[in-house]
Amino acid sequence: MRDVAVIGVGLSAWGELWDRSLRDLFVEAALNAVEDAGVDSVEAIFVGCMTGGLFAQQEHIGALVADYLGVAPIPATRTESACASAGAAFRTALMAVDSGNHDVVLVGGVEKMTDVDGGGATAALAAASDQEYEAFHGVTFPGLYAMMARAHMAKYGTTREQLGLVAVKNHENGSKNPHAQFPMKVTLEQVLGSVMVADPLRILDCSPITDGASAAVVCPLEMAEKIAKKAPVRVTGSGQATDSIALHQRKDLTFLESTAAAAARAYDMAGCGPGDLDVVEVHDCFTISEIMVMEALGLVEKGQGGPAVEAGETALGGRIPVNTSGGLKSKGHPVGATGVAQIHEIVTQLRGEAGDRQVAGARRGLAQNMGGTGASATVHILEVA
Amino acid sequence: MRDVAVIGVGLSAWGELWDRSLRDLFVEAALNAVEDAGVDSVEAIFVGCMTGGLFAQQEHIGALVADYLGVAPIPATRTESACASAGAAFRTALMAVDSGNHDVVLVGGVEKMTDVDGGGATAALAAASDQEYEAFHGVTFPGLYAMMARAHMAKYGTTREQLGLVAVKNHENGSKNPHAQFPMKVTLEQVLGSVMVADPLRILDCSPITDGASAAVVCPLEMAEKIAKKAPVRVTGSGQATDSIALHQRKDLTFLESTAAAAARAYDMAGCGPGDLDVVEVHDCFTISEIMVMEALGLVEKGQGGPAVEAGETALGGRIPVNTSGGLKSKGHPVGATGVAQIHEIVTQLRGEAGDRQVAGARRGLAQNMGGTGASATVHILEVA
Amino acid sequence: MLTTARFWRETPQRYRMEAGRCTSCGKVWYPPRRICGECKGREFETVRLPDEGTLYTYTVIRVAPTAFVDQAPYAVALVDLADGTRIMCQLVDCEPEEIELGMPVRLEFRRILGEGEAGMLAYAHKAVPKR
Amino acid sequence: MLTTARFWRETPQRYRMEAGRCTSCGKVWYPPRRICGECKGREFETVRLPDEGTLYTYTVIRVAPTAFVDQAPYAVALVDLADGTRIMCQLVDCEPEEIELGMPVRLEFRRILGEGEAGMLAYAHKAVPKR
Ligand SMILES: [Zn+2]
Ligand SMILES: [Zn+2]
Repeated sequence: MRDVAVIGVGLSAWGELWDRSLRDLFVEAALNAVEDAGVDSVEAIFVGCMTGGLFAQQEHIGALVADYLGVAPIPATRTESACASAGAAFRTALMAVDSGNHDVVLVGGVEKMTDVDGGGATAALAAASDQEYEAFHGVTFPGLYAMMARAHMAKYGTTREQLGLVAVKNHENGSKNPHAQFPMKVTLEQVLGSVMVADPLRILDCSPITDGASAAVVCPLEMAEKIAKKAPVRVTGSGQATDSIALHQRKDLTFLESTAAAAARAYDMAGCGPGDLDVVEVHDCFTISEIMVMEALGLVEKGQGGPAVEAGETALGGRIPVNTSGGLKSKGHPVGATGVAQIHEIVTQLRGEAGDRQVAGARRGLAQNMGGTGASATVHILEVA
Repeated sequence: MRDVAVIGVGLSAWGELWDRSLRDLFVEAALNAVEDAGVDSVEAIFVGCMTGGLFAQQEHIGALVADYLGVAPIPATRTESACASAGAAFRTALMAVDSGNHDVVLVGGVEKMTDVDGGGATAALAAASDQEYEAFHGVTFPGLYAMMARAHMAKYGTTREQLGLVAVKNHENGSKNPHAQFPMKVTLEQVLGSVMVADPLRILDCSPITDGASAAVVCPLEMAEKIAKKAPVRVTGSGQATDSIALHQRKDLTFLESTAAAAARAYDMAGCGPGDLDVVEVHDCFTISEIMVMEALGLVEKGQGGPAVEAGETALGGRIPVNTSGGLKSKGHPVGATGVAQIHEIVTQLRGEAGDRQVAGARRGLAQNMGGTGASATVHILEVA
Repeated sequence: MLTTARFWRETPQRYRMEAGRCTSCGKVWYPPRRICGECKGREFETVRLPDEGTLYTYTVIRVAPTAFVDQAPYAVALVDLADGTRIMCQLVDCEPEEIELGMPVRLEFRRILGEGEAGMLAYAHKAVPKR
Repeated sequence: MLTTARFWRETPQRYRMEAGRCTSCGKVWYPPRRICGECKGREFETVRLPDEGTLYTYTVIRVAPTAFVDQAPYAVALVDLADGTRIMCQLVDCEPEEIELGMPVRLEFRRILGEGEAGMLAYAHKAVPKR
C-alpha cells in the first residue's frame, strides 16, 4: 500500500441551475480541481452519482464525463451508494492509487436534481430506501429520518430545540462560505416556525435539492510533493460500512452502526481517535442526522449529541467544529456529489484557506458521508502532510 | 501490487423471472460463488448494475445486497458503466485486493429488466447512450449498432450473412450451456428471416432482455492456494477505457477504440498478445458487436471479423473459440451482470469444467465487456495458476 | 410506476403477512430471505405474522411523493408486532394528535394506492389503534 | 419525460444549430463544450452549423421507444455536414428504399415529439433528401 494524498479540489456552481446539465456541472468541478492541483493530465476517473437515471434519464456517467472532459480513452467508472456515492468514489480512487494501478486519479461526484419536479425528486430519492418495504407505504426520506428523530427523542430526551440549533449553527457557518447555496442565517424561531414536512421535522431541518458537482485529484504522496502546486494533504484513514437498507431491520434505530463501523476502521488505520480531530464534516441531510453521526463517530457519548450542540461544542470556536462549510443544510446537497464536497472543505481547512470559517491551526480532519438512512457510510481522515 | 486470483464463480437463474426480485437474484448468484470458492466469509462487495433506478425504482444496490446476504456491516459499493458495469466492478475488486485494503472480495452484477415493458426497457437502455443527442432523436440501441453495422459493411464489405453466422455460432454454443436463457439452435435462414428491429439488424441479431445476476470471489493468489476448494485462476491482465458517448463524435465508427485501448493495457500487463489466447468471451450485444470486438482485440485484422466468422475460426474447435458460453446472444444479457458472467465462463473453461463446450487444454482466456456503443470497455485476462 | 410482476411477487408478504422463520436459530425475517443474517441458515418455514402490536415510532407525512399526494397528511409507523418482528406500515383511522409511542395497534388489510382510472391498485396492511 | 429545463437549455443547439469552435485549434464541437478535446483550449466562438451535408450511415427504427411508437418506422442517420461536423438526426420525407449512403441532404426544423394532449412539444432539425 502506498500513501495517498489529495493535491487538488474543486466545486462547480451549486444551486437550482436550470441552464446547466449534469455533464457540464461535473466538467466545471473537475477542471477546477485539476487546476487547483496544477497537473496536466489524469489517468483515471471515479465519479459518484446516485440516480442519473431517475433524475436525468442518463446513466453511463463515467464515460459521459470522460468524454466531455476530453480525456477519453482513460478509464472512468461511476460508483453509487445512494447519498454516499462520492464517498465511495473517493475510497475507490484511493484503492486505485494504493494498488499501483494508477498514479494521478480524478475523483468526484455529480447530481442534477432539478430536471424533475418536487414529487419526482421525492420519488427519485426514495430509490435509496427499500422500494418495496418502505417507499411502497408512502414514506419519504424526511419521514424516515423523522421516525429516527422521534425514537432518539424518546430514548435520550433530545429536544426539538436541539435539532433546530443544528440548522442555526450550519447556516451561521454557511454564511461564511462563498460556495453555499443557502448562505442566509436562520434563527431558532425561524426553524421551529417553518413548515412541517414530516413530524417532527420541518423544512428548515432538511437539506435542500441542489444541482452540483465536486472533484478532487489524488496521487501517491511521494509524487505529490513533486507535481502539486500546493502543499498536499495526506489521506490517513478510510472506512466504509453498510447496515440494513430498511429501518425495520435495525437493532437500534437511534444509533448509526455503519458510521460507527466505518469510523472504527478509519481511526484504526490513521492511528487516532475522535479526540484527535480538529475539524469534522458530517452528513447532515437532516438536523437529526448530524446529532446521530456525532454520536456514531464518538465525538460525544451516545445520546449526548443534542446537548453538545446546545452547548456550542460543535460551533466554530467550540471544542470540535462540525460542518464548518455549512454542511449539506446550508452549502447544499447534490446527493451524488456531497462526499467529495466534504473532502473539499477538509482540504480547504487543512490548507488554511477557509477564510472567515477557518479553524485555527487545523491539522487533522474527518469527513463522514452517508447513504439512505445510514445503510451506507464512508469515513475519511485527512492530515496535513 | 499483489497477484489476484478468482477462487469462486456463480450465477443465478437467468430469464424472464417474474417471481424473482433484484435482491433475490444477486443473493442467489453470490451464495453460489461463495460456495464454489469454499470460503466462510467475504470482506467487501462490488456489484455492477446499470440502471436499478429505471428498471426497478431501486438504487443503493450495494447496501441492499449486503443486507440480504446477511453480511452487513462490510463495505458494499455499486459500480456503473452501462452494460460494462460488472466488468468495472471486477476491475475495482481487483484494485481493492491489489492494494491490500481487502483480502477476500465478492464481486458481481445484477439487472432486473422485466419489471418494465418493452418500451420501458428500450427507454431505460437508452440512458446508456447520449440522452440529449442520441436518444432524443428516437434512436434505440439496436439502431445505434445498426448504423455501425452499415458503416462496417460499407467500408469492409462485411455481409449480412456474416452477421447472421455470429448468431448461428453463439446459439450452437449456447445449446451446450445449461445456464443459457435461449439454448435453441438457430439457422442462418432463421436469422435472415427474423423480424427487422433496426435495419439491417433483425431480432435474432440482438441479445435478449434478461433478469439475472453473476458473482465471483477474488483474493490474493498466495491466499487462494490455502483457502480455495478448487484450483485458483489467476488474473494476469486488466484494462479499462472510454470513448465518446455519442456515435457522432467517433473518429471511425467501424473501430472500437475503447476495447482496443483496454486490451492493449491488459495484454501489456499479462505479457501476452491476441495470438496467445485459448478462449475468449466478448460482448456480443448485437452480432455486429462480436465482429467489431474481434477486430479491436486483434484476434483478426481490421475488417476481417466477418470472413473469420464465416470460416469458422471462432467456432468451438476453430482457431480461437469466441463466446463458448453462447455469448450474450444465447446465454442472455442482464446488462449489469454480464461482465462477471463472462468471467464465470472463462473460469469454467480454465478449470476444464465446461462440459460439451470445453476448449481442450485451455490455459489462458480473455473476457471483454462493453458499455453503450463502446463508450466503456473492460478487458480481463485470466490464466491457469 | 406500478408494474404487475413487481407487485404480484410480493403478494404473500403483503397480503398474507408471510415471513420466513429460520429453522436453525428461530429468527423471523420479514420479508422472507434466502439466507439468515443471524446464523447463515438456509432453511426457513413460512409463518404468518401476528396482527397486533405496539407503536415504536412514527411520523406524519405532509410533503408526499407524487403518487401519495392525494392522501397527505398521513401517518407512517414502525410497529413492534407481538412476536417481536418490527414492520413499517401506515397508521390510519386516527388523528395525528391521538398518536402515542407504545400505543397498541391492530393490522388491517387496506388499499395503499390506485393508479389512474383503469390502472392497478396496490393493497397491504395498515395499522389502526386498538381501542 | 420531457421536462422544461432539460429542453430549454438545449435550445441554442437544437433550434439554431449552434456549435462551439475552439479558438485555438479550430475544432468544432456540437453540442458546445467547456474544454476542447483536441487541444484542451477553453475558449470557443459560437458558430452556426451548415444546413447541408451527406449521409454517412443510417438505420430504420422499427421497434421504437414508447414515446416514438406512433412514428415507427422512421429513419435515423448520421449526417456529415458541409464543414465536416457529423450530427445525428432523423431522416424524413423519403421511403427507406430511397436511402443511399453518401446522398446529399438538407436540414429542416421539425417536430420531434409531443407529450400528450396538453403536454410539451420538442423540436429539432431533421434531414431531408436534397433533390
Ligand atoms: Zn438463523
Ligand atoms: Zn482546440
